[in-house]
Amino acid sequence: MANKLIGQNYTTPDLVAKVTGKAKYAEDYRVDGMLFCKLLTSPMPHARVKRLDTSKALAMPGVKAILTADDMPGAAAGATLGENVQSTAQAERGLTNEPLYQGEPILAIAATSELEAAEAVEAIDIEFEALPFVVDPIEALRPGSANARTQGNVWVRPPAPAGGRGASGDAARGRGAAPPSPPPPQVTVWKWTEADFANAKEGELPLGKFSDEWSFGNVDDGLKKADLVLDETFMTQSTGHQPLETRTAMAYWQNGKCYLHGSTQSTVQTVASFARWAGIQPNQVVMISEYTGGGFGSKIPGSIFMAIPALLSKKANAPVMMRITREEEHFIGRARPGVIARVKAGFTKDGRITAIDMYAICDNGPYDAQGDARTAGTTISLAYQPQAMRWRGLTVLTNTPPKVSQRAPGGMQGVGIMEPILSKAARRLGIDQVEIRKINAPSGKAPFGPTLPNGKQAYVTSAFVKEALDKGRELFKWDEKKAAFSGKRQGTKARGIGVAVSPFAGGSIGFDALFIIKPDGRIQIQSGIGNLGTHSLFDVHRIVAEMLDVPWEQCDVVFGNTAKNLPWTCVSAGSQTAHAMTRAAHAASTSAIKKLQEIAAKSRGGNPEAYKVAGGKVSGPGGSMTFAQAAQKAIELGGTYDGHEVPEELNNFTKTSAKALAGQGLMGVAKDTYPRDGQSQSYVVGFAAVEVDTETGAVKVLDYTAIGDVGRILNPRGLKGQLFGGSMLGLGHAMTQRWAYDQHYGLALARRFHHNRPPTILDAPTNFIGDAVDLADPETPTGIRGVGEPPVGAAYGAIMNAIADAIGDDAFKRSPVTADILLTSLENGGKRTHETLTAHI
Amino acid sequence: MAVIRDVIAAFELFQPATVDDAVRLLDQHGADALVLAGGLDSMDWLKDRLKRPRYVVDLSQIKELRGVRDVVGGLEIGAMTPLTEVVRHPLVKDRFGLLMQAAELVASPQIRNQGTIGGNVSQDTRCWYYRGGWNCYRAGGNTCYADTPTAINREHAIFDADRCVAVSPSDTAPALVALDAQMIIRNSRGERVVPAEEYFVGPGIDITRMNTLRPGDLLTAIRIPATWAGAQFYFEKVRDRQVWDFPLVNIASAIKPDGGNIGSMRLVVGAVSCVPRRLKDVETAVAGKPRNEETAKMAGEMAIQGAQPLRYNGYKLPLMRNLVKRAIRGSEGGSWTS
Amino acid sequence: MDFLTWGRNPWGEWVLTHVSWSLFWGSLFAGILFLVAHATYMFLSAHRKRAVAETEALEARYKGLPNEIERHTLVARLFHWVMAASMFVLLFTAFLPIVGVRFPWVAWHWMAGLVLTGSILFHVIHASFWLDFWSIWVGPKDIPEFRAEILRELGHDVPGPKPGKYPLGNRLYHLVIVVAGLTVIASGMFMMVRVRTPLFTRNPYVFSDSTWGFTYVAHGLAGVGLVGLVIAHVYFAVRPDKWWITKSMIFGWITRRQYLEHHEPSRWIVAGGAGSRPAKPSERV
Amino acid sequence: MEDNKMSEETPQSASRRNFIKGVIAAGAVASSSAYLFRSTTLHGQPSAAGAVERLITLNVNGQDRRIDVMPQDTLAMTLRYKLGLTGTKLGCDRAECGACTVLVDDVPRYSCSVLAHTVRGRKITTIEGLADATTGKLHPVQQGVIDEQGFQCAFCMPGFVMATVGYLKTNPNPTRQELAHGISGNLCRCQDYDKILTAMMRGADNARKG
Repeated sequence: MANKLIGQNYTTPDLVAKVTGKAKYAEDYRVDGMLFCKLLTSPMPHARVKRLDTSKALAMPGVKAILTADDMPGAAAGATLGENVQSTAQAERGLTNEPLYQGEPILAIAATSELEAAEAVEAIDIEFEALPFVVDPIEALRPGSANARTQGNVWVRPPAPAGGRGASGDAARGRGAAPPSPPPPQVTVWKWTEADFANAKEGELPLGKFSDEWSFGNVDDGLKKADLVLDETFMTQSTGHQPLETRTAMAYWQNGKCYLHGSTQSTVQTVASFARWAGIQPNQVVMISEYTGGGFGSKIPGSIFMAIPALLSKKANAPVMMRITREEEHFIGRARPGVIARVKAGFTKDGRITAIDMYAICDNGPYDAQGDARTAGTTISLAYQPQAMRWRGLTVLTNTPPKVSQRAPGGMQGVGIMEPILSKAARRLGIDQVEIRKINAPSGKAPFGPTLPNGKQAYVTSAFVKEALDKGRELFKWDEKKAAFSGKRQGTKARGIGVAVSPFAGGSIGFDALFIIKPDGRIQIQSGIGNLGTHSLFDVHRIVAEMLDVPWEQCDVVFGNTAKNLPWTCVSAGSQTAHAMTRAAHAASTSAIKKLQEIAAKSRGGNPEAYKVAGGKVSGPGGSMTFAQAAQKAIELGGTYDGHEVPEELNNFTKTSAKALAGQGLMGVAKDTYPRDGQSQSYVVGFAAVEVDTETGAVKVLDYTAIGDVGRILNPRGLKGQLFGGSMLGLGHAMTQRWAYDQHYGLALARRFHHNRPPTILDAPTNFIGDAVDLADPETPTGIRGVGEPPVGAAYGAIMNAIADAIGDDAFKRSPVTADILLTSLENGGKRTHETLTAHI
Repeated sequence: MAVIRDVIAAFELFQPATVDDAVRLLDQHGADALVLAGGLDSMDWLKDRLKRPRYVVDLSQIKELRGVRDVVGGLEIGAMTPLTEVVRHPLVKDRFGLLMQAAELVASPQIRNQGTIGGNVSQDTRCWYYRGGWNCYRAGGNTCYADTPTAINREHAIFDADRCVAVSPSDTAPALVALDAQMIIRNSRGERVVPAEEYFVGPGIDITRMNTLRPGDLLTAIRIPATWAGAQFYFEKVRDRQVWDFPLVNIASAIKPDGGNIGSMRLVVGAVSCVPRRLKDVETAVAGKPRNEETAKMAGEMAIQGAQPLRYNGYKLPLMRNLVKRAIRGSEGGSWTS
Repeated sequence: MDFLTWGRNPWGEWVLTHVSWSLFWGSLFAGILFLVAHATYMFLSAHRKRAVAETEALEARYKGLPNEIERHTLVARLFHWVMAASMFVLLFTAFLPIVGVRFPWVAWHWMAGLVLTGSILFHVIHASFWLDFWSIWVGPKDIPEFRAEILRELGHDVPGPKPGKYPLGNRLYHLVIVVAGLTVIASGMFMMVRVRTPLFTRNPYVFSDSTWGFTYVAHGLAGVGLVGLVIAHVYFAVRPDKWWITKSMIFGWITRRQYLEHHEPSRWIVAGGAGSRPAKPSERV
Repeated sequence: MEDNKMSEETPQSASRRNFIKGVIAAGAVASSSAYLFRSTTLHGQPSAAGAVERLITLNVNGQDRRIDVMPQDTLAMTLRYKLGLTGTKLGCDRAECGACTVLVDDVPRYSCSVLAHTVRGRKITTIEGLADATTGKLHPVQQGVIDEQGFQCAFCMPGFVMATVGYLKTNPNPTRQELAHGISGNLCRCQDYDKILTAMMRGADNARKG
């Protein structure tokens, strides 16, 4: 593949619409007769609707329809909601009569104005019966404590089948490699004993019984032979995704089809999940989402609440706009589960990790089981390549907003839990921080995760972490800064530096691509990728222009509306897209080139292989043909050339689209069937320099450098943007973002941005460097992997390490590391005084 | 009870053009009327539907309430003067740099463009129980939810809590108290002048209000006397985020030197109690002392005597102590030169 | 008029918060109304006293009595005034803020409450072991006297003895005060865990929201009741025809003549008098 | 561009006509665009001195627009639902995120927290009013975004651009740090602040070059 487009900067074709305000997000659509809907949400963390009388509200002026839980389709076990979401019988249904968290929607009212809808909601006669609740995962394990659901307090999964990673986020690792679905997990009552709690020292995670376990190697031996063993407990916080666009949706029905204007990360993949949530057939769904104001994992296949305007619209026989407020978004907008972990890690005196024994609790929220605690373990096993590792975990239900994958789900938490331990070990052993990471870095086909039934571990496609560490060390001026800053003070300011290694899944396989070379010579590329801001919607299709050797300006990308005949596409999540869809684009381009060659050979004579596609033409011994001519010829030839016949292995979704588009030109369509040895993982190493004000506890990030090992660079500005944005999310977790719950009532106190504190532009590092090693992944034809997730953990770990470097290893055992935590530790001789095991404070 | 947000209940809006008209309207409608200055605090209450006034009196059209005027070496600042105008005004910068610094650290640029100095000093507390609509003392109920064994009260008071543990969130308030400002208040009975220090009231006095404004009252201007013009000022605000955040603790001080020593001093700390806390004892104790580390240490320790921390706000003691030290020093205490 | 104030708890459930403060005005008004009505009545109607001749006859008969008859011991008087002072502090700190006089009242209120509680405790013990405990209580046996007193108040000449140490009205008042006082003290003691004191860790969660609601209502009802009761008490204390009692609460004694004029010596036996038993060194308040 | 075309194909076009109808028939209730209208509170006559009328004139992007606005309607909702200017976004509706930033007399304000009535007679500029109305030439700051491929999901972009345009009026030649402070009232959740600042600096540069 040439390098005219790949690795070059360009302007995405949607940018003018965005910068002029013409780009339409879900709330920007208007339809004649549009009603507005407001939600009645639960005032309690766990309750049952005891009495509900809607008659007064229904009689109010302007009120058109009321939707209650009875109108929602039931949740079925084992149903797959899009690629990433597996349903259980205990899954949420959008509206409920037994709310499991404060803010969970109970009913919705559509009226001609929002004010009327609001007043009708207030006029609803409803009474709740308060049920026992728990908002703290450790509290939920105490003997005699309340359970978040009437059925129990812990998700218990059957043992993970071959291939290991049962976590929902792990599906991102590739369809080809995905294990068969395990039987659905069950909610049961699971408590630790008083003795378990008594045996743990203050601030230590008690080691009661755990339901989940995996391992490789001999952990006990590893710890025994270690020269240094550290035993640390750390709490990572739960945080809302808080995309700037809330999950507003508008729906109407036309000719038996539901037109849904929603906010989703993935266009094509949302059809099935939405259909499932709304209880309709996928072919009844037209999903329109041209622009999405961020998702970060919270809108992977849209949102279950999209079913509300859809069903209300049907009931009211009018379009319904459901504007979601920021406060509602706090509750229904999904969150990253906090993970509380205890890690015992053994080190040789040379810094090699002999063994890791990890115990992890996932603060799961009330609904579907999240794999973050488990992924935290596998991430650690990959990033630091311990010689042996055992992971034990519990997925604990709490009456807090539902959790779901958030940018680097589990990966970020794993890095944050392990990095401070590694830093402490390096300081104890007198080894340079970069060195100890290189000593333990993954390389080549690095193994990770549990021992599989075949006696081996899974392994990655490639890893160039040492190269990334070297590059970062140089660009960050690590050695220079180490001499100047590390642990040094001037006046009241202490400085420190830190480095962290963060891997995460970097791509899936097996999807389809579809484009048409039109008789006017333009290339119309059909895309099912969501436009959520990653630019991958356009980036990946530049492969087509690159391979067909046409100017990018000659391509038109069709996206954002599933009525427009789109191919089967991966979810726009988990850093999959750049990898998966460049492979598919590569396959489709290859098929188009072959067709061009064949058409040229047919038209001009000679052997197809003798024809070359270049400069917008296909040329060979018999002369050349323009793409326009070839497209015209393809239509004449029909069959595979214009899409009337398509490869059998294509997904049905793609087949339907191809059928609709057949006859319009030369069709490039293919499924990615390229082989792949190993699982695609991307890596980012982060380097941070911070300054801690020892009199206030305030922290400033001075410099930050992120270096990716993310395959070939696809779009340099996009790469840098992903590195910076992901790093800022990590910075937010390290320094500012939090939840707060009143434990007595189980109610959220932090509901606003200034409570939850997503970082601002002035919290950003003063100097930022973002770059990548630009080494191709050997297991994908394009050499490209995803980049979205791993920067998060890198910054999270590196910034916390830098703070510890400035003021000591034992100053904090939870994040965010805020001024109060640091100041009280400094007052206490560098030892933490804060609570470690209480969540949401 | 349904929690509906961001749909403002209907009200009748008045936009008087003069203070007299405004006062008349307020007199007429009393407690049924809500006064809208910059509106940033009020909008929250309206959008949360926790306040549903019948009448809203918007002051934005009253020109006489806006502007900075020179008053014999001091300044009179119209209550409706936006913070940005205060920050940029050359006389504020020349004479009362303390107020400029404080105003510049308020929230965000857009808020400073809209929020007024009168609104900033008079804003309600940000206790998240109270603002979340919990029926606490301040809201007319009979308990404080922030002062319980399990409450999350990291941002709450360490001094003078009287049932309610909310704190004053304003950045300009401590500066104005330090500058010995006077609040000019109008109502239908006439005008009264209240020293800034007495403008703010604690929960013991009135648990439902943060200041002496009663229904019908209108804060029209803030007068800063020449007394502390050009003094040596120190202002610092410690917050979790560098934009749009209320102070964990802030400090405002003014020192008139006497040779190398502190001649006289005004020292006020915000966000540690329901009112800006003026440290008179410390002011007296440091008078005549040199501005050195020893004085700073003494002042810092003295400042936090009698503080009563809650479960999660113990850090405010060392924080306040250290900020007092810095105010005495006049600096953060050295920074990296490299 | 609503007698109770309701509020939402954080879960949105209705809970009692306290009594309506309009009840305070009601109690105040009732107290004043009673005062005016009684004063008017007393002014208009002739007040019934023991006839002079009769009194003088008694005086001749009880010559052995000292000139100053101890009515309230020092301890009893101290108790009374401490209790009165704390009660006034309690009422003023409770209700002045409601009428708009604003000051930091809470610390004064709970400290006065503790003083009141302490004094009442002392009083209960003192009265139980050192005084004639039953002399202050009313019972079914007092019904005829009650009837007679009412009739006398209405101007009828009803035969029957004068009261002992405590007239029936006094005893009834005591009973009501006991009920109101104990309610206000018991509820107030619980409520102290809701304010910050050096004594307990503040913890409003020892009771449920609705239990607290009842506690507040009880405290409020008893409190506003005390307003009227205290007004009535003060009124009687300052009435010229009752000064002799008020004085006795200050100095401890009444004159022999007052004793004989207002009391039935057989029902309040004083040492040196006609009684069959010697009086104890101290007597009931 | 491709996406513009697609946006306009969607069925919202009917509503544009509709709200204009609503504006003309100001006071008439119950049209679909009568968002927040209430028949009961319609009052033609001011009831007291200083009481506002509902029919007001707003000067938006250089045009006087006569519209029916309820006293409690915010400028953001008015722009979005009465004037069809949906480029102004609502991210929090609480003056915390800046997505709704517009210029009022050239000063950046959170339009979600401004009552429409309070800006009568003021000059309001939204993202739609930046480009040259006749030539369609982008504003220099908009061009800066194009030049640097600024922003990711871009939901925050209109607010950032308006905040920058407003800030540059007071300081046309800012340092990177100054501009960061100037636009610090805007939140980006993709948090691509570095590239945003680069794009905005490029915009400042473009503006200076004219």
